[in-house]
Amino acid sequence: MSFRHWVILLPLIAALISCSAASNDKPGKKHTITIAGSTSVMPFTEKLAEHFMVDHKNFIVDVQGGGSTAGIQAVINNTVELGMSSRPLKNEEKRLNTITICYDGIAVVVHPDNPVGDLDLDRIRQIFSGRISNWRELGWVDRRIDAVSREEGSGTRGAFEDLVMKGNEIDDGTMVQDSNGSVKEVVATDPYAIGYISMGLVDKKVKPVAIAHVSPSIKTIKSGRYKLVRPFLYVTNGELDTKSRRFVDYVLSKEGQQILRNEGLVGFYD
Amino acid sequence: MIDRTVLKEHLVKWVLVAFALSSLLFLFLIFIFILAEGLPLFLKVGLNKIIFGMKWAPTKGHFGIFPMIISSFLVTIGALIIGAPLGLSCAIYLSEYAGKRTRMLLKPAIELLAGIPSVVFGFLGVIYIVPLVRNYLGGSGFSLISTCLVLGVMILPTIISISFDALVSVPRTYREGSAAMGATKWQTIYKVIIPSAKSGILASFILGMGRAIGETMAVIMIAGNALKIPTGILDPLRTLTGNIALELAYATGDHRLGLFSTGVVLMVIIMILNYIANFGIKRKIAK
Amino acid sequence: MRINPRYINRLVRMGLNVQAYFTVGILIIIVAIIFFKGFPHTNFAFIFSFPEDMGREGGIFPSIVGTIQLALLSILLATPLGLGTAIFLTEYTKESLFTKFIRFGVESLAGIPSILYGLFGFIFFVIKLKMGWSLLAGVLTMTIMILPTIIRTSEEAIRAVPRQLRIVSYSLSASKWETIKKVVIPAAIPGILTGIMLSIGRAVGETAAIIFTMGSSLRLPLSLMDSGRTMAVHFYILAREGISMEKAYGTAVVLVLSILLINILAYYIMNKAIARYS
Amino acid sequence: MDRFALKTNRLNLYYGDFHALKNVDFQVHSNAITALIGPSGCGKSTLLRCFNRMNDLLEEVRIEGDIYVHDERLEDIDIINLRKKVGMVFQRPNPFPFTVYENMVYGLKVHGMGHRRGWREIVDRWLHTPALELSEEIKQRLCVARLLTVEPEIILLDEPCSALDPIATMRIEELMIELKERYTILIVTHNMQQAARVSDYTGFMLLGDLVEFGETSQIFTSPQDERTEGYITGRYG
Amino acid sequence: MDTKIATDRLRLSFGETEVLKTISIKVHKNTITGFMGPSGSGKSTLISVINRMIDFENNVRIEGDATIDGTSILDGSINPIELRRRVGTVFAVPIPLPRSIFENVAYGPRLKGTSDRTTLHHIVEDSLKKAFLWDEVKDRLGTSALKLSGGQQQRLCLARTLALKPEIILLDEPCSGLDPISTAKIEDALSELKSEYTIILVSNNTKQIARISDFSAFFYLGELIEYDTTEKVFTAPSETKTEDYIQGKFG
Repeated sequence: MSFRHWVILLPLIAALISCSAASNDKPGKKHTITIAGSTSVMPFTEKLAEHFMVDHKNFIVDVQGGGSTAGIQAVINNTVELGMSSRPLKNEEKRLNTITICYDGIAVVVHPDNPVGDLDLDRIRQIFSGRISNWRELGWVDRRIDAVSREEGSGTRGAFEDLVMKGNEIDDGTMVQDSNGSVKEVVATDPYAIGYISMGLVDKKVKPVAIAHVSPSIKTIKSGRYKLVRPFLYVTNGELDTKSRRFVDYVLSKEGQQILRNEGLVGFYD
Repeated sequence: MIDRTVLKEHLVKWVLVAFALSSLLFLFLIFIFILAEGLPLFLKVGLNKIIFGMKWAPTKGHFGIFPMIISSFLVTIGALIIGAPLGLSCAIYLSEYAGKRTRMLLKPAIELLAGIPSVVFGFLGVIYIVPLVRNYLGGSGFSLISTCLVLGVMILPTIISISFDALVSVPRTYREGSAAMGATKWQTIYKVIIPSAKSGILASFILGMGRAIGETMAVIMIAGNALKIPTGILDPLRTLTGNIALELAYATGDHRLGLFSTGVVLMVIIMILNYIANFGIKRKIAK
Repeated sequence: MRINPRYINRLVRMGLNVQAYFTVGILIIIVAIIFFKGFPHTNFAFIFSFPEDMGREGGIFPSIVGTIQLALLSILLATPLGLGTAIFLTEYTKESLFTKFIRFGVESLAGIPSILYGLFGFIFFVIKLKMGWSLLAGVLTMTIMILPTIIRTSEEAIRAVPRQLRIVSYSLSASKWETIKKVVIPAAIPGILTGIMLSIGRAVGETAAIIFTMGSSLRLPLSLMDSGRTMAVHFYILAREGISMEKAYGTAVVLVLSILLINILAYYIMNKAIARYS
Repeated sequence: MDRFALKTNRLNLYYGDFHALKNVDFQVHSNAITALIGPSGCGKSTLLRCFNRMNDLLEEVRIEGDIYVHDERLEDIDIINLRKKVGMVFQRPNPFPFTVYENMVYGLKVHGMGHRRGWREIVDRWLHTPALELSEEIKQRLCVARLLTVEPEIILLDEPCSALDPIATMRIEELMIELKERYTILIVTHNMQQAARVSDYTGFMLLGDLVEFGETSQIFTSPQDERTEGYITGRYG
Repeated sequence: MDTKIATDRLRLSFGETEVLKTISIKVHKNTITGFMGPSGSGKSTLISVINRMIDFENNVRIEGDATIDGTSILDGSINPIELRRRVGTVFAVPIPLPRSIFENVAYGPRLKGTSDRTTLHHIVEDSLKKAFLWDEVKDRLGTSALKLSGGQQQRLCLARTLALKPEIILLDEPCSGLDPISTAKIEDALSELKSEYTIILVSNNTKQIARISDFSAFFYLGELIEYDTTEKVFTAPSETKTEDYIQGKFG
């Protein structure tokens, strides 16, 4: 094709694409709900959305990550209908409405081969602040502890700092990963690692540690004995519109809560 | 008739000028927007406290990225130590020793290495290199040495192809002249060809450094991303790029500005490297 | 004592041989690992079905579509810009301060790491121009990213067209643009296509810049304003979060295979071109 | 000394499928200038490059037949000694991109003759200018001089004046005549007047054949072959 | 005899080096004029002024004037593209465009806007015949021009130039790489063509100039040493330089 043809064709193609794009923006009677925010909440919302869309064929639920703060910002700017947050709102965000969809435990996890199965909060705090740096001090082999934390700004890290660190700083030598999944992957591959992740993600690849003899489970959270718990929130700007309400209602329904429960989260019907 | 041709020629020329200017415009936009986001924090916190600050806790008002600057340079130099000799040897082999057929096979194979996405390198690094380091050298495996190994391989294609170009562009007459005086092949390479291609080879090293310092995804998968300056090759570390990629998603307010400040520092480093590679060294070749 | 240069020569030759094959060995190992681990999980259904359970089950169809959309649209935008710039630099100016500036721009763009493109795309397209995470923001960012590749390869291809061909065309009373259109560009087409192929490869393999501009939504992008997830991003998320190693390897096979194909095609075109003019 | 410094016997050379030299029997007399002339592409440079095995640098070259250097078979001579003995100057002057000094001592270094007494005195301080800044003629002279440092016996010149203007050409020609006292010289030239001016013996080649070989005066005044005559009278070329 | 091309005290330098030193020459209509001289004498540069191909060189300074039919061709108002339609050029090395034989010859007419297939075919046939090439290629006009032999390629280049229907043909050492038979064919073609065209033949083969040109000019280091009828120049040159050159004493 000659150069001239290209020059003529390109704008045409671009125009065509944008036309089809424009027409796709109002697809028949389909309703699009856009949700963005915490990567901790995202996988569960995606799961919920998948199920929701099976029963509600005329709905499209678009789930994005981005982090709690970005989600809240997006709600304030009205670019999304729902924000997801794994941390409580800050003061300047308080004018937004929140809906607690469930509670999530934070599990401290180690490699399945690690014999250490029980730590108290103080020990965990000392590990992450660098004051305990060898497994020998915890009654295992003489090997450095590979602590894994989340990155600055993450909701999970925020909750962990509030609930565990209590004003102590996480040591600079601690490894940092940017999602629950990647923390889990590191702990699952490194026998000497310790990290904290959303309880819903715990599976056979990692071993949750009991905290002061209390293992993390839905039961112990419900009974209030397991203390590392945070709410998962949906955030809206003002009242919900009807289409989003349909989705939120589904999430809060028995069916939706059962899905969350299957994922290891603590809902309202347990 | 003639006027129309002349007019058309002018029109074409100005359209092309506009196209050519677009690159400058894009560069300008990138500069402006990264600077606009990154500079305010420098003014607010102070250049020293950012560049030489040891503590990075942006939600608590600490924006020091000195450990990351050091870490970025460490991985880059490490990658160069691994990639440069290997890459240069390959380039010499390809340009001087390999037969036509071998070259036809090896050259594209090496260029394919450049095409493999960096996430694939990162992934394979996590699956194979990290456990290897953990089991045989110690530490968590997420470390300076693992990162350097993976980056060293990743910069190979850059080093090989640019050095190769520099080597083959040494005029044939030099080779003939040297051979005609009874020099062996290696003497010719060592005494004539490499000195003649010196600046191109250096440029390849510097561009390889640029690639290593700019690599992101593979690095955050392997480096461990700890905030301290590593004290040994087995310690985890966080690079400038890693800092941005790890935290951008969650950052707001000053935290986000802090990441853009990291971007500004990275951009300045890259610009200096590029400047050396393109304008300091290539000009010498032209001479 | 002087060692016979001939022995040194032989020794060096052997050493270089080993290193060259070692390097190629790395490539072969990488490709082999991906293929051995991934092929069992790659099949027709995997390519043409939608992912379920965040990618733990099902296929990668939306990612494939997203990748193709991203690559094609950015090529469509970058090619005229890049080719035009290359033509301007080679045919319309002598080396001057102005061309130095443009070349500086191109070289600098080429050297900027992708994460900075990500930062820029995020702040400019996503935030300032309010595009949100969208195919459009991804495409525009990618266009700027691949522009230098297209400019440089086109420029090289155009420069490689023998000067005499132009002289002949001028001597037959062709104007500049006629010469470029009828002689220079047809002769340089293989080189230009190679550049396009390499750019497609880059767009397909890019992660850092895409994740912050195009987002990572798993659904099929139907409009320019939709977010999407390219194969590379999907692979990154699957592998990094340990969602499913099987699916990750499967995605890697499709990803690496398509890049291999693109590169081989580029190389094939290039060789055809060389054969044609030598 | 033997009469022929270089000799070929039924020499055939192929570049891939292309038959570049066809059954060439050729002799170069010692301490004389022998010229090879012929239109471009006739194989004269190829023949020249056989004598110091420069064709080895090319791929897909096949050589049949025998070549002798001072009655010694070419295959029996170590390639490095051969090239030391048979020096070559190229069409375009090709000094290395170093200083004149470094160019001059290159051959000495390569052959491990760096300790030879006196070479330091050969090269003086003015030699520290980059060789590429010299004029074309001086560059070509430098290439000749560089060659002489390794003391060759035979010098091959491949169109040494084609890049030079008439005055520089004249000076290089004078240099050649001076050199033939001590060296055997074989020169390839497309300029038959040059061959007529400087050489003692001339060979005329066409399409890979050595058409005619003899004393220069005889070739130019009474050529035996009508193809030679056609070329010399400028009917083509 | 009418003057077709004339230069008046033409001086030309590339940067610091003066390549043409005050050249004044009148080339007559419908003749073959041979330009000879050793390399670096400026003969090729002079013809690149006549077809304005000199425009593509850098750092050129020109003084004096050059005219065709009495009109200056160095004037800013002259369109070099138009000029090159009147002045065709054949270069030393045959450079066919990488396309078919037919398209090579049709390239110029197409640029002029001729697109009718029959007209084009007539022009192509006519031009190839004039270049003595038609019989060899008439059955394979569609094959690539690069497949032709060197001599055929050079005649194709001549035909391509003729297809422009020029008034002047400049040939820059057109036979330097050719075998005797091809050379003879080109020389025959030129002798036929001179009734319709004004031809300038640049060559360092003095014998060729002696054979076919009507006028001969001898250039040396940028100067026009001698210019007269070929017979006069070759039998009774007025300058010793010319005589030395013709006899092969230098160059």
